[in-house]
Order: sequence, then C-alpha cells, then structure tokens
Amino acid sequence: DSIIVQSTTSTQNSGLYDFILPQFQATTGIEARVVAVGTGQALTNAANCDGDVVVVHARPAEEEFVANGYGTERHDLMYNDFIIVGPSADPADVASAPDVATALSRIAEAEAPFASRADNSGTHMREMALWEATDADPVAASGTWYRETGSGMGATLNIAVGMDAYALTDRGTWISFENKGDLEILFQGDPALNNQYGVIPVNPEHCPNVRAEGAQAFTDWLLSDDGQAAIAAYRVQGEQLFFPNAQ
Amino acid sequence: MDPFSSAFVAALELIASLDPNLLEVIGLSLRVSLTALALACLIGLPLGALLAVVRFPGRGAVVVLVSALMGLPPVVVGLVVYVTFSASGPLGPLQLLYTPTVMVVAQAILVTPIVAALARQVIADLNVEYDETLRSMGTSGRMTIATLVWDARYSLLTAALAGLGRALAEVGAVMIVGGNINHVTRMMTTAIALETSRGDLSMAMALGIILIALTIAINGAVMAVRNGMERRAYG
Amino acid sequence: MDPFSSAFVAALELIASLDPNLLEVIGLSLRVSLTALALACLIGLPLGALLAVVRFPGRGAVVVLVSALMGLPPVVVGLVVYVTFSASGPLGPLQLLYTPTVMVVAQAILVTPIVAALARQVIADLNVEYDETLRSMGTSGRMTIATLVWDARYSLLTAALAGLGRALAEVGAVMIVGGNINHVTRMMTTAIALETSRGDLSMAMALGIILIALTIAINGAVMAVRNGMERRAYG
Amino acid sequence: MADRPGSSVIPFAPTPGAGGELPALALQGLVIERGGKRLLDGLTARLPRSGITAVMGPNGAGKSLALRAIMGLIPVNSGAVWMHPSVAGAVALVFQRPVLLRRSVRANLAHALKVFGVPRRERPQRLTELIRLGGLTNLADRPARALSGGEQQRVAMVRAFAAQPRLLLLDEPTASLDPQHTGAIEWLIRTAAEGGAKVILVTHDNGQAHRLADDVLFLHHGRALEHTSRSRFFDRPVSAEARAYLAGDLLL
Amino acid sequence: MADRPGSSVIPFAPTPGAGGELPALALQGLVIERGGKRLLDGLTARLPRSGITAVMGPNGAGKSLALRAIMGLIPVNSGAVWMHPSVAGAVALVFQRPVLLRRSVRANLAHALKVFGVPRRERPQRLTELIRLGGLTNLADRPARALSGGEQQRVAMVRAFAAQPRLLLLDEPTASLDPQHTGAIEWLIRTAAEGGAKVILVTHDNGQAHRLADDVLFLHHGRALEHTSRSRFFDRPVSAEARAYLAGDLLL
Ligand SMILES: Nc1ncnc2c1ncn2[C@@H]1O[C@H](COP(=O)(O)OP(=O)(O)OP(=O)(O)O)[C@@H](O)[C@H]1O
Ligand SMILES: Nc1ncnc2c1ncn2[C@@H]1O[C@H](COP(=O)(O)OP(=O)(O)OP(=O)(O)O)[C@@H](O)[C@H]1O
Ligand SMILES: [Mg+2]
Ligand SMILES: [Mg+2]
Repeated sequence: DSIIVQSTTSTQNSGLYDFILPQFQATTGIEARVVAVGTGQALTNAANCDGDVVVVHARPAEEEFVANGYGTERHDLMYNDFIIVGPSADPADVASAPDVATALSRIAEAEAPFASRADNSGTHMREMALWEATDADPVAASGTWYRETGSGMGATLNIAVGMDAYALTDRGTWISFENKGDLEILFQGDPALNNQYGVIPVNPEHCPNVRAEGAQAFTDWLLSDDGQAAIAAYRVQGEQLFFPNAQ
Repeated sequence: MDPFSSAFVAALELIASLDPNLLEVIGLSLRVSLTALALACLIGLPLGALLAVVRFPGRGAVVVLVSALMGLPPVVVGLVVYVTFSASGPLGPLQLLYTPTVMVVAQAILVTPIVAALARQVIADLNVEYDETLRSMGTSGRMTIATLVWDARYSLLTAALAGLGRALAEVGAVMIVGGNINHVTRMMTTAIALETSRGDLSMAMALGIILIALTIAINGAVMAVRNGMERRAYG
Repeated sequence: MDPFSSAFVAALELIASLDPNLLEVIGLSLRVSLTALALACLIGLPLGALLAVVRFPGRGAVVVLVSALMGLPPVVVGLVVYVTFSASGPLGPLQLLYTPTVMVVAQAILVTPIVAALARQVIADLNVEYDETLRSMGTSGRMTIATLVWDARYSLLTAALAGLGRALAEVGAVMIVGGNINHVTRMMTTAIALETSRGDLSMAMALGIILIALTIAINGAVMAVRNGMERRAYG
Repeated sequence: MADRPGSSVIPFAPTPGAGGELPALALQGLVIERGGKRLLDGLTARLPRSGITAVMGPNGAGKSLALRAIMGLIPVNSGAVWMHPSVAGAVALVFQRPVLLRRSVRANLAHALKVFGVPRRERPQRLTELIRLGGLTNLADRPARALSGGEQQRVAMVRAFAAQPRLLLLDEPTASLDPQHTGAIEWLIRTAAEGGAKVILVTHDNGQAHRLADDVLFLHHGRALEHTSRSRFFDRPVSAEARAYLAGDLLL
Repeated sequence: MADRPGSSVIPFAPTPGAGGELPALALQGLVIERGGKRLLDGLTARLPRSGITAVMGPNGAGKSLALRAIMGLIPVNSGAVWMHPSVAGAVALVFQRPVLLRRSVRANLAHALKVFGVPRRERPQRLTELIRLGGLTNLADRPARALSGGEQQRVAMVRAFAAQPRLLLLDEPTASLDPQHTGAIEWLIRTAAEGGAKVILVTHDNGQAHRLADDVLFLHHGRALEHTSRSRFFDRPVSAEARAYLAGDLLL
C-alpha cells in the first residue's frame, strides 16, 4: 500500500522525510512516496490528481487550493522560520538591522547582490510580501543587483554562494545545506519571518482515483502526537529544523 | 582538499562500500535507459532507414522534423508525458505516473529521434552505394531496409551509443514523470540533481563520476564486442 | 480546454505579442547554443577525423572515451564548470560565473564529444573508401583530414545538428553555471524549467513549443541550404 | 527501391518487325539530360527477340546509362522503354563496377536467392550451383569486398544468374578477367543465350563481340548510330563514327 | 595516412644485376597472410631500372596486392621491398578500381597537384595540361563520380601523372577503355617510360603486353613463377602455369 506525497523541496532536501517516513510506515504499513517539487508545481500536480496529499508552505495558495475543492482541509503541521543569509563581510550591514524591512531596504540601497528564487514558491511569495513592506522595487532592478534565479532553494543558495549574494531561505534548508561557502546567517528572528507548513489531503470528490484512506492516515499520523514528536525529534548537527504546531 | 579530489574520494568510498542504495539507483538507471534505448532502436532504425531509402511526398519535411526532434527539450517531453499520464490526462487510468515504466516512455521519446536521424544519415550514405544494385535486383522495401541496416550495423552502433548517452545523462524528463521517489524512481541523474540542490556538491560529483565510469564501461564493452565481430567477419 | 490546446494558444499569444522578454530569452538561447556548437565543431570535427584516420597506441581507448562522453550528464558538467569558475575555484578570478560566456563553455563541453564521436564514425566510413587512395598519394595528415572533412561535409551536418539539438535542449548545465538569472542568463530551457516549477505547465509547454518550432526552423533552413548546395554540386 | 525493374516501362506498342516478331526490348527516343547536357539523345532501338546483342561505342557514349534506363534505375526526361512480356520481370543487370554486399561471397549469393524469391529449401542447392558456376569454391567464405577485381566481377556475374533472368544486361562483364575466366564467362553467356535468354552485352573487346554477338548496336553521343548484324558491323560499318571507332581513331 | 609511400621500405641491399645495374625495385620474399591463407607467398623479384614491366597472371594471383605492398599500403607478414633511390618518393599507383573524390574532375586534379606539393602559381597551367592529357576538356566541370567507367579511369590515370612519378604502378589502366582511348593511354605510358620513368603495368590484355612490355613478370598463387623478356614469355614460357595461362586453359 502506498500513497504519493506532493511536497515542497525544503522538507525533502533537509532529510526530514528520510527520518519520519520509516516510522510512519512501521505504524501504518503504508509507504509514502515523496515527489519533491516547488510549492507551485506541487499544488498543480495535486490539482491534476497526481498526488494523494500535499505538504507545502504558502498559506494563501494552500487556502485557494482548498477553496477550489482540490483539497479537503488544510491543517497547520509545523513551522520554522526564514532567515537572510549573505556574505560574512555583510556589505549592506544587514546584521544590525532592527527588522527585516530595514534589512531588505539596506540591501536595496547598497545594491548588494541578492539572489531571489523568483519561482512562485512559498519562499518566493514570502520574499515578495516582505519587499512589499519596503520602499524598494527589486523587480525593476532585475538583472542588476537583484538576481532572479528562477530556481529551487538549493540551486538559489548555490548561486548565492557563487556570487557572494544575499538570499532569503528557510532555516531547514540552510542547516542541512552543505555548500555554505562564505555565507552565514545575517538576519533572523523577526516575527514576519515565520514559516508555516501545512498538510492537505487531496479531495476524493475532485479526484476519484485518490487513495483517500492512506492520505487521511498520513495526515492523521503527522498531526498525531507520534507524528509531531517525530518531527520535533529530527535534528541536523544538533539543531532542530522543524517545530510541530498542529492544533 | 579541493572539491574535485574530495568528489573522487567520495566516489571511491561509495563504490567500495557497495552501498545497496547506490546499487539500486544504478540498477534503475540502467534498466530504464537500456529499455528506452531498445525501444528507440526498434522504432528509430527502421524509421531512419525508411527515410533514407523511400522517396515519398513530404519526405524532406519528415527528415527535417526528425532531425529537429533531436533537440527535444527533456523538460518539455517530461511535461507532455506528465500531462498525458497524469490522473487527469488521457492515459491517467493506466496509473503509470511516477513509475519506471513512464520514465522509459519519456526517455524513448527523447532518444528515438536521435537514433532515427543518425541512422538515416548512416544508411543514406551506404545507400548511395547500394541503391542501384538493390533496385536492379527488384529488392522489396522491407528487404532493402533489412539489408542496409544489417550491412551498416557497425556504424549504426554509434547512433545507438549516442542515444544511450542521451538517455543515461538525461534528468529533466525522468525527474518530472518519475518524481525522483526514493527507492522507486530515483535514478543516477535525479540523485545527482537532488544532491546538488542539497548543496552536497562532492556527493553529486561523486555520483556523476560513477555514472560516467559506468557509461565508459558500457561503451568499452560495446566497442570490444564490435571490434571482435568485425575482425571475425573481415578476418 | 485541455492542456495541450491551452499550451498552443499560449504559445501563439506569446509569439503574437512579440514579448520583448521572450525575444531576449530566445536571443540568448540562440547565441549561447550556436556559439557552443561552433566551438564544439572547431574541436570535434578535427578530433573526430583524427580518431578516424590516425592509428596510434591508445586510440581505441580514446574512441571509447569520446563515445562515452556523449553521455556526459549535464548536471555534472554544470557542477564541474561551476566549481572551476566559482569565486573559490581555480578560474574564479575571471569572474565569469553566471555569465553567458560560462554557459557557452559548459555547453561546448557537452556538445564536443557528440560532434567528435559522430564525426569519427562518418569520416571512418568515408575513409574506408578514401584511405588507400589518399595514402598512395602521400597525402599529409593535415591534408587527409581536410579532404575527408570536406568530402563528408553533408553527412557531418547531421552530426552538427545532433550537437545543436543537445545544446538547445539542454538545461542542467546552463542552469547551474548560468543561474537562470532573469535578463542575464535566462534561456529558453531554463525559463521552461522555471515555469514548470511554478506549476504553470501551459506556459512551460508554450515555451517548449516555441523552442521546438525554432529548432525545426533552424534544421529546415540548414537542410534547404544543404540540398541546394548538393544539387548544385552534383547537378 | 520503389520501382521494380520494368515497372517504369511506359506502354508504347512497338510494331512487329520482319516475320511479325515482336522485339525483346524496344527503346523509343530515350532522352536523359543532366546539367544541361544531353547524355542520351533520343536513343531508339529494337533488339531482336533472342540471341546476344553487343552494345559498343566510345567511353561516355551512354552505354551504361542506357542499361540503367532500361532497368528503370534512373529517370528519363522523355522517351519510352518497352519489354516483351516474356522477359519483363525477369531482367538482371551486371554493373560495370559491381557492388557486393559487406558479407561473405556465400552470403551475397544467398541474399540474392532470397531477394529473387527462391523458396528456402531450394536455396542450398542453387547456392552450391552458383558457387561452382563462378569458380568460387575456394573463395566462398571470404568477405566479398576483399576479393580481387576479377573475382568480384565473377561473383556479380553469378549473382545475376541467381535470378534465372530472361533478359540479361551485362556491362563489360569480363573487363578485369584473365583470359581463362573470360573464356568461362563467355561460355556462361553463350549457354544462357542458347537457353533462350536475351543477352545485351556492353563490351569494348572487339574479339569478344566477334565471338559472341549476333548483332551489334553502336552508340555515339547518346544516339544509336548503327544497328546491324555482327558481320556487317565489323566488315562494312556504315557510319563514319563506327568506321573510325573500329579503325581505332580518336573520336573526341 | 601515416606511412608515406616508400616509408615502410625495409632496407635490404639487393645485389647489382647484370652490368652492375641496381634494379628499380626489388621484392624479397614478400608474404601476406589473411584469414589463414597465403595471399602473397614469398614473392621475390628484381625489376629492371627502366622500361615497362608487365605483371600478368590469373585473377587472384596477387598482382594488385603486390602493388599495394610496394606502396606500403598494406602490412606484410614478412619480406622486404627495396626501391632505387632515384624512384623512391616519386611513386604513383593507379588502382584497378580508382576512387575519385566527391568533387568535379577539375577539383580532383587540383587536389592532387596540391597534395603533390606543386607550387600554387604553377598549378593552373599544370591543371590545363593534365585535363588535355586525359582528353577531359569537355568533362572538367562534371562531378567526377558521375563519369562513365572509362572516363573515371582516365581521370585516375592523369591524376597519377600529376605527381610526375619516377615509378608508375598501373593496375589494369585500360580495362574499361574503348580502343581509341586505350591507344591514347598506351601512348601516355610509352611516353612516360621513354621519359625515364619506370612503369609496372598489370594487364590481362596479351595484346597490350605485347605492344608495351619490355619484360613480363608472371604471378601465380602469390609467387613469381616467371620473369623474362616479353618475347621469351610469349614465345617460350617455361612454367607449366604460364603455358596454360597463355593457352587460355583454366587454372583453378
Ligand atoms: N549523373 C550524371 N551526371 C552527369 N553526367 C553523367 C551522369 N551519369 C553519366 N553521365 C555522363 O553521361 C555520359 C555517358 O555515361 P555512360 O556511363 O553511359 O558511358 P558509357 O558509354 O558506359 O562509357 P564507358 O565505356 O566509359 O563505360 C558520360 O559522359 C558521363 O560522364
Ligand atoms: N583483405 C583481404 N582479405 C582476404 N583476402 C584478400 C584480401 N585482399 C586480397 N585478398 C585475396 O588475395 C588474392 C589476391 O588478390 P589480388 O587483388 O592481388 O588479385 P589480382 O592478382 O589483382 O587479381 P585480379 O586479376 O582479379 O585483379 C585474391 O584471392 C583475393 O581474394
Ligand atoms: Mg559504361
Ligand atoms: Mg587486381
């Protein structure tokens, strides 16, 4: 028995699934097969009925997905936070910024290289929302200091390393990312940087082929005490990557 | 240690450990790509021969098309196959998405034009010599194609090896239709892409080194067999 | 509307709108891939001819290697070039990472073995006929290669077109070394990958359709010119 | 491929000749132009129903082109070819420069037997026969394209015989043969003609034409300048060109 | 490529012959084996310094192989080839089945002049000369491979002359020529020999050997069975094989 999980990449790249899925399978006997793609592609694939359950991190898009009848119900699953990484020399002096809006404004003013995923992923949508709160218009500067990579988080971080650029990333990806080069965390902690993951079973009324029972079992297990404990127990280099917060 | 050396060390360690995961991934790569190549040859060789031999209206256009399709972008092929085999697509009921079978389909689509276009050229070149002789004998179309393919077999191997190279190296299409699911549809190239996006460049390059070594081994074996056969035939 | 029709409509709309972004992306694709192909032919054609003609110890191994390198995984090439040109790499000081120049380098690495291996086969096949004649005339090595390449030029076009197809369709390497940066290094294939990961499959397929149409147009133009020349030559 | 020999025949009805006999083959105003040059320039001829017709003429006269046009191997610009129903469909051509397949001699002949539709169980015996006929016993397992020039010509010759042709077009079939094999092949040709097959033999060898031909068709610049019996041709040629050809003068 | 003609010459010192003259070419026990068969079986011969040597023998005797071995085109299993210093490096071979480049006749000859190192400004004049020599004026701009058999043979012949060879190896150079062109080419060969070039002429045409040869080398099964003056060879052949060859008997 198996189900397909359409998932964002950060959860896969960080190794979370390799840690928790064996526990899930041991408990329920169900094999969860993860297809890790961008949030946008994950939701599209699921809307095409090519998945049984979705794990992503872009709340507005998730709610629209449910409102369209593609998913049954959205549940908060876990969170971590976004951080701004950049070259250790910190030419835009981001580290001392009081809040994320100031941090981004300084990057724009300094015209320091900034690598944006620009791929409509959850991370990118959040980044755009954060720029909204500043005076800067980074997209107008695209191709100069603002680099729209159109790539996944890992690829974008590789690019940021390659060009000594700033980037917004989720903490899970960052901790498990192995090609950090000269980059380090320069800004973190602003409440606006909260990164909430949700889980949504695909709606069997929209997709008759969906393995609804398995999907529900997966969702239930993730939201259960066992699942939440498993998520909390996952660490990389001693650090906890995801903080369960199912209601 | 510079990144290249560390990649080499990692590659050697991986091989030495005979990591079952690695073997599984290598096995799937070989299985999918060789099956796709077999399909591509089954269609591409006769098709190439046909285009080389038979004159029909619109043949020039087909030749251009096949030649152009050597440049099919893997991602586009992946998408088209995805849309076709997606649950909401026409072949959705087959439930083949995210299985090795559909990866074979995607790679066969990518590789068939390569085999066909290269075979067409090889066979057309041979047919410059054979054409009048075979026609003067009243050779049937089917027999003409069989004769040309057989007599050009050593040259056609290069076309097949080009196709195999494309299949083994390709990632865009299998990533989309296979989903790179661990233990199910993870191949060498999708594993490399995954390690790259995780920033583990050494591991990615190590896997790359192993993949290239594998490709060299296959090519070497094919060439050795071919040379042996050629020598025996023309002793 | 099913996904294929909507992709077609989107493609037509894109073309009709003469979107400057689209033109920029198409322009970069052509510029990078054609330059890479030119480089690959410059190296690959003589190399292929050399391997076809000159007997030297270890030649068999080189032939196998070149043939195997047709299967170089783009992602691996991308990584190697990335590591080489990254700020901390040996060629970092050139500051070429994330520029079209380095994309040309990566694609040339991918395409050269394809051109060389296919050229080797074509020229070896021709040399079966020419070998003794040219040797009996005491033809120098350089002149032998020039003669064979020239007389095989129409067949070698297919090798070049195979290389062009690979370059135009390739995404893995240019994505890594170019970074798919909007207005700087975004090509057709990286744009398609982006639209795919955004889940905008229609747009991705529309771009794919345009890219394939472009490839068909190039192939058609090349074949037309070739047929014209061949007809004039053999009138 | 595509056109089988004889399939491009344009139906025109040749009038019966002396004695009401229809010709084996009739060519009606064949024209072939390439690059603005008339290579065949209205070639017209009626070849008698039986016997050996020698086709002679200087290099470039169009002898080989004519044979290829008869086989339907090259498109003609105008004109027509008519074949007697008793020979159409059983025509074999031995090229001036025969092309053998990249296989052993035996496999070449086996391939021909297969192409000519010989039933599978008859093939081994026919194969042995052909090998003997060509004096190829010691060469049967050699790669055909490694054979000497004369050996290849003999393979091509018996390959044509595999078709049991009723019309045999031979383009200088003994040009690279030694005197012994020339004799053997001439015997084969004569035997075929005596067996009822019509033979058209292109040759530059006056002696051979003397020995074998019943009638001679003389081509020059793509036209039939003379078509007459062997003895008349050699003894009393009519055209200035044929006289010059036989005298060995240069005709450029 | 790789080996230039003559470069595979193994230095062995032939003893001077009658009159203290060194031969133009000496073959010492040449052996070529393929697939377990001895194709050349200890071929030994000394060809006189000047004049025309006819090489005769049945199909498959090894005539063409011997020429290719002399040019260093094929590896020999044992034996040696020695060339007189005055000819080594100026050798040309006309193959039995000449291969012309996929270019016009003119471009083929221009290519040869270039390969043979003729200075660029001398080439146009030499080119015109060669075209005239081969009687190719009307054919110069045709694609060479579309020419008739005899026309191609003439192009190959004058292409060899582009090298101004001192040793000319000709493999049945008039096999597909008409009598007129045969005469013209024989004149060319005689002129070359009179100009001091050594000519080795493989031919099946007894008449031609009679007309041209000074001496005859008779090959059989890869060995030189007889090497003697023309008149002796035709009038009083010594070996049973040569007698049989001349008598036209089959030697299989
Ligand atoms: N495809 C072609 N294009 C141009 N010219 C051609 C073509 N084929 C043949 N020719 C020319 O047509 C003429 C007749 O050629 P053909 O081969 O019939 O001569 P032939 O009579 O057989 O001469 P030979 O005795 O030398 O074999 C020649 O001058 C030849 O150059
Ligand atoms: N590469 C090869 N492999 C096997 N056998 C070969 C090869 N080359 C030549 N032979 C054989 O060697 C023998 C001599 O060949 P060669 O071409 O020298 O004959 P030839 O005397 O020139 O005959 P011809 O008069 O027919 O031209 C032939 O029996 C031929 O089949
Ligand atoms: Mg002819
Ligand atoms: Mg010979």
